Amino acid sequence: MKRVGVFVCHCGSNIASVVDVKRVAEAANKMQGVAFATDYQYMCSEPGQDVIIKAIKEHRLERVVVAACSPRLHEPTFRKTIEKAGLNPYFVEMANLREHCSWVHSKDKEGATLKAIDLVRKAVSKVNKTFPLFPGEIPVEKRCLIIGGGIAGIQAAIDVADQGYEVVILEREATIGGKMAILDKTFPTMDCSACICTPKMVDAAQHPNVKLYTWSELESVGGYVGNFEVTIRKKARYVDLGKCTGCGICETKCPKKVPSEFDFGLGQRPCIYKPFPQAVPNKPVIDAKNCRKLLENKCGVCAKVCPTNAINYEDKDELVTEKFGAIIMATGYELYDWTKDFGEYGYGKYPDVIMGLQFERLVNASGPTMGKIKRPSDGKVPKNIVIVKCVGSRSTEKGKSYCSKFCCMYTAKHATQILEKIPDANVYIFYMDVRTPGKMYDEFYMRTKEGYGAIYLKGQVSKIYQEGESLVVKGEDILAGKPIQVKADMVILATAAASVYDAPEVAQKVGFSYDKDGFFTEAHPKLRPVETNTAGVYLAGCCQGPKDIPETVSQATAAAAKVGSLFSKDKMATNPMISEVNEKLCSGCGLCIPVCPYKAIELKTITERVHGGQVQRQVASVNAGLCQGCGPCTVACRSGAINLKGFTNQQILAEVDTACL
Amino acid sequence: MSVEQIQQAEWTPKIVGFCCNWCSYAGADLAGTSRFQYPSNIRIIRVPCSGRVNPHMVIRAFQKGADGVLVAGCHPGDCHYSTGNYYARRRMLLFKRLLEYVGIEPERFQVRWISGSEGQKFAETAQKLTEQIKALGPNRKLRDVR
Amino acid sequence: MKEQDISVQLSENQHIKTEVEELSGEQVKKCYQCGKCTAGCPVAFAMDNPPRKVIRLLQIGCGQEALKSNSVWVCATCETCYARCPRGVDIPRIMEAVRKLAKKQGIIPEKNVNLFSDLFLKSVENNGRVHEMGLIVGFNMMSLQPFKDALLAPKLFFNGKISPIPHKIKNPGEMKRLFAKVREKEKGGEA
Amino acid sequence: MKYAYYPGCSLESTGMEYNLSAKAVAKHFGVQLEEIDDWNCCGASAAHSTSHLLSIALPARTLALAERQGLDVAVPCAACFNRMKGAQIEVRESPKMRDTIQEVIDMEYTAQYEVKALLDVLVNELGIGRIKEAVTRPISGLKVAAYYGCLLVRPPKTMCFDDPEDPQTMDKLVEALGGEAVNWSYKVECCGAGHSTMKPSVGIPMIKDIIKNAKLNGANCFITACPLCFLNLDMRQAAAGELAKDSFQMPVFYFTQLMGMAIGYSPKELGLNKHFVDPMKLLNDKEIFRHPDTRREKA
Repeated sequence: MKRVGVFVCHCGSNIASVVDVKRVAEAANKMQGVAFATDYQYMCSEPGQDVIIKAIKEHRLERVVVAACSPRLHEPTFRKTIEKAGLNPYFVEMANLREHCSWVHSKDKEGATLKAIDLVRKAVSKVNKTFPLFPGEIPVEKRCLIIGGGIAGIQAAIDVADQGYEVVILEREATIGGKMAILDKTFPTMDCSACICTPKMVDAAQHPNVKLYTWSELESVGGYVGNFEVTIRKKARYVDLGKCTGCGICETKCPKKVPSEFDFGLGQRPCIYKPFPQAVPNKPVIDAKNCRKLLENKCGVCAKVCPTNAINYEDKDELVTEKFGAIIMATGYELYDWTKDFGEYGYGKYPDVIMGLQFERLVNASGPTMGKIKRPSDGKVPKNIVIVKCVGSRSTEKGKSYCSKFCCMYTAKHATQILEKIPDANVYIFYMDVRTPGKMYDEFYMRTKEGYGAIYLKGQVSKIYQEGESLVVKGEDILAGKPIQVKADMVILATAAASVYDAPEVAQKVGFSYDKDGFFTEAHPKLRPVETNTAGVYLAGCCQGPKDIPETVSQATAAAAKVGSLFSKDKMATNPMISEVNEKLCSGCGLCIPVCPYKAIELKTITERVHGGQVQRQVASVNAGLCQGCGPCTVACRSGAINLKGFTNQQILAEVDTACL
Repeated sequence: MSVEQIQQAEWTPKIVGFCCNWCSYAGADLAGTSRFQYPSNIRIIRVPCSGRVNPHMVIRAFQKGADGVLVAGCHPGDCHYSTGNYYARRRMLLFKRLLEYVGIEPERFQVRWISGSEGQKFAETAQKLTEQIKALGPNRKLRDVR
Repeated sequence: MKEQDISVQLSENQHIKTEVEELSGEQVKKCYQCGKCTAGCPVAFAMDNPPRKVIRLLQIGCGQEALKSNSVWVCATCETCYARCPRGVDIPRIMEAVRKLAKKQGIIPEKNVNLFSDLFLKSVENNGRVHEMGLIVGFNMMSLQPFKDALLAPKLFFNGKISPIPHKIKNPGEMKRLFAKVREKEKGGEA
Repeated sequence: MKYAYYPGCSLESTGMEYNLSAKAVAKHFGVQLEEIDDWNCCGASAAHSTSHLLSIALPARTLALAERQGLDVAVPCAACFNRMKGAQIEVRESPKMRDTIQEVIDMEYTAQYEVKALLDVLVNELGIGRIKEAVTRPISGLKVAAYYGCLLVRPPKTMCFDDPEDPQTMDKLVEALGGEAVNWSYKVECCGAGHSTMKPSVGIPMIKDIIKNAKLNGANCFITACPLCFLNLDMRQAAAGELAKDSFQMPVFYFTQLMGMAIGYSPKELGLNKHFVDPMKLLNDKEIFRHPDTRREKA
């Protein structure tokens, strides 16, 4: 039996108003092995911690139980406390008297007090079986991988690179820039999106610490924080970036045109192309699905006209593997595909029913109409324009249940853009609610209504159909309480912002969790919003949930700061609560190996002396750098040879025994 | 106290809950922060992952006098360690059949998936479990009578 | 209009909401008042309170007003609202439930609609099948518009489309028993 | 292929040409329709606006009779189909409802057999390919507005038939028969059902809007799978036309009539003489019956 000290916290009145803390401390004093027990108002405060340190010294305590809040909150605090007093930091155990007792049994004071005593007894029994643990050290590879080259990825890259660390941006498209490069203007300041985004793209590309892998995909991720091993597929580009000068002759000479993805089908592009004129890198790629040379071995014009012989039709995908210490996820979002669910809006069969990002291209000076708002069907300038909000957002039946956050603002922006460019136009905005929290946001919305005269109609649209040249939009004006309809020349749908179609797959490759909508899950919604539950993997931008540009950029900078603090040390401490193998008991059956999700267990050969002779046999061995301490291997082991430090069989069984007393 | 004495006093069931640190333990914490009330019979043992729970530990609980055992982990597909709860699911399913075979009522041993955001679900689970086991009365099977 | 104290309304008319919810198996609080139902409703033009508002009235304890509205009688149960509702609220079932309650209280703003469905069911109860001619003639007589559709009748008749003799099932008594049992069960609160 | 056949009340009277043509077409393709012995009315909307239990009990009695025949049920009328499918699903999903219903109808009913729309049987089960092969008199020149109405496709959760907003079954059929299916916007709008009788001030404008939209989109006739829709579009077309100040003259066909026409049946065999809006003018204009009747030789 070790000499255990028990410290019962009042947590102000959070615990003490329900649990009789004095009685708990008295009961603890009588428990086997307990050398000292007391209570105090705020154990986590500095004087509270001093109470613990003083008691450890005075009463020669060897183990400590703090009966306070959830260990998920203050375990690290009290580990540091007892370390100051000279004990191994893992010699503390917490009894959760607040979240699991006083707060949930507030009407049953006697029951709560009895339970509190039981919880303390349980913690005492566990801490008695604790062995000293020592964190290991692993070197940190000070290179950061950023997955996704939109504004989040670009900002994070610049911020990490400015701290002096090497950065690689992995982007699946032929250029970085992401969605922001598509936009025309940004709310509420209405500055030109390209004017603020393209210089950043160039900054990132020219930064001595930044390397771009565009037209590349994530293949696989191995390793762990500080030591990720990432394989990247560099897709065949058919253009030698070293030789290409980006002169653009090939683009003008390519004879085949196809709908441009960048313009969402509203414009055309050749089969050797840069997505847009300011692309970074400013060099083209060949679209292998459409190129006649690659499909039918005909044409070959681009190779003939290229002045630097940069075209290589034999180009193949290439796999590269590199080491990184940290990964920032910045994979962004995509607009929800309304055409598969919204039959009432025509499933996309009416050409003049478009979505928000398509309108961005229509109104963009570098877009297919040179910034003139013309409707796609016949190129006429629309006079009556309807904007429908919440298409696929806030719906439990089809689309997404969440609010997409930025649509209220960009629809207001679209309204002002239309009313500026077509002064005699009427803009009707059907909305369910207008949500505009943000600096100068509501003022912008008011200006859209009062200054520009956009007509806001509260009500969801039930049907859109073509009648002759116009589209009939049927809605209700809820405020007037009657069904209404609008004959429109063009309709813009504010479709939901959704996670990228393969976001879950990417999350699984990297090894962290995502929510039901495919957005990446942060470690804590309030206090750790840019970290994931996987150490060394951080989040930036819309991959974590819909957000506008300022929020995205802030999160990117925050993620970069996190990477900086990780890289500021040469070595990092590892979690000591990992599996260990008792080689004497291990039979080398290997059943634990497939159970381990981190491939941390291997068989190794050991030499033993048996009856004077030397015998070689195989036993399991845990790689301390890879093991994350989850524990399923301990259950798979038939001989009980693997144990999980910090959660040993003996500790848990001791807890079970005392819990059942 | 002997079994008879327990019966004489107002009997309340003893329930041991194994909760994974990342989901169900956090869910129980959330039940606390949200002040969802439930009966005080349950004693939670924190484990890193539901895959860490050895059937041996469950049997030990019944031996030592538990009337019910709950194993709670992340929803399948959401394991913090990617696959641990799949192992838990398979093991516990088989194990539950074994327990039923030896005569433990199925309500006494339950496996639930409760995420860190499901405080309400945790409270409801604890509530329901207590009610079900109260209805069954004290467990006598598997008890260590030494 | 005199303002209504919603707190009083809510407690006084709670039973209407509860009854509607029990009859329809649907919860009115699920509705977030987006108006998509009204927007797509083909008969909203003829309603005093469009579908969204009927639900709103129930939500804020003005169920009595909902019971009086003609909407629930005009509703054609075309299911357009339910098919498009972003919250999956089965609005036609709610409209039906309100209509049943109204009828129970003797509030029948659309006499003809009520008459037609009563005559329809009477015809089914008596014959097991609907006798269209009997139904239409009966309806036009009792709704005091005997010459309505008079111009259409000869053509229907000579085409053999309507006949003065009803089609019946083999044992019409069986249908009467079925109706009686339904009434009995509904009284017992089983349905 | 063999089905229990539920004509429903309308097909015995106002919708008799649907019955005629359906039986003719089914026979031609070797689909056996065995009429359910002693079937009763499905209760239509009158029943479910009065009593939920009654609205299930009425169709359940007929379905229980069909179950004795051991066959899936084919229902021509869209309204009946809707009621029967709804009843079948509720009984199938709720054991409690099953017990109650069995007690009320005093028969065993387990809801194990499927309920299908005749349209589904004659187009999807049969297959467009087989229909195409059988066409001897293509209906070229007919620009058809396929009108589905409400109850065939809604509520989608129960009916699970075709797309609820832009169904295609009849459009595909029209194309297979050699006609042109026009793209129009009112294919699933409501015709007002009984309102044309109960409350013409509501019903007639609804009918008017439907016919107007079809005409605007270039249609010269309708095709439907519901006797009530048919009655409204056909018998009430004159009244709707008065309201729209347009004589419309848009013949309405049951899909089985168009099928019958295309595979060689005579107008009389399909009951084309029983319509209010005479279809023969359009059909003669487009010379549909100019092609020799090759059906008998083929058979």
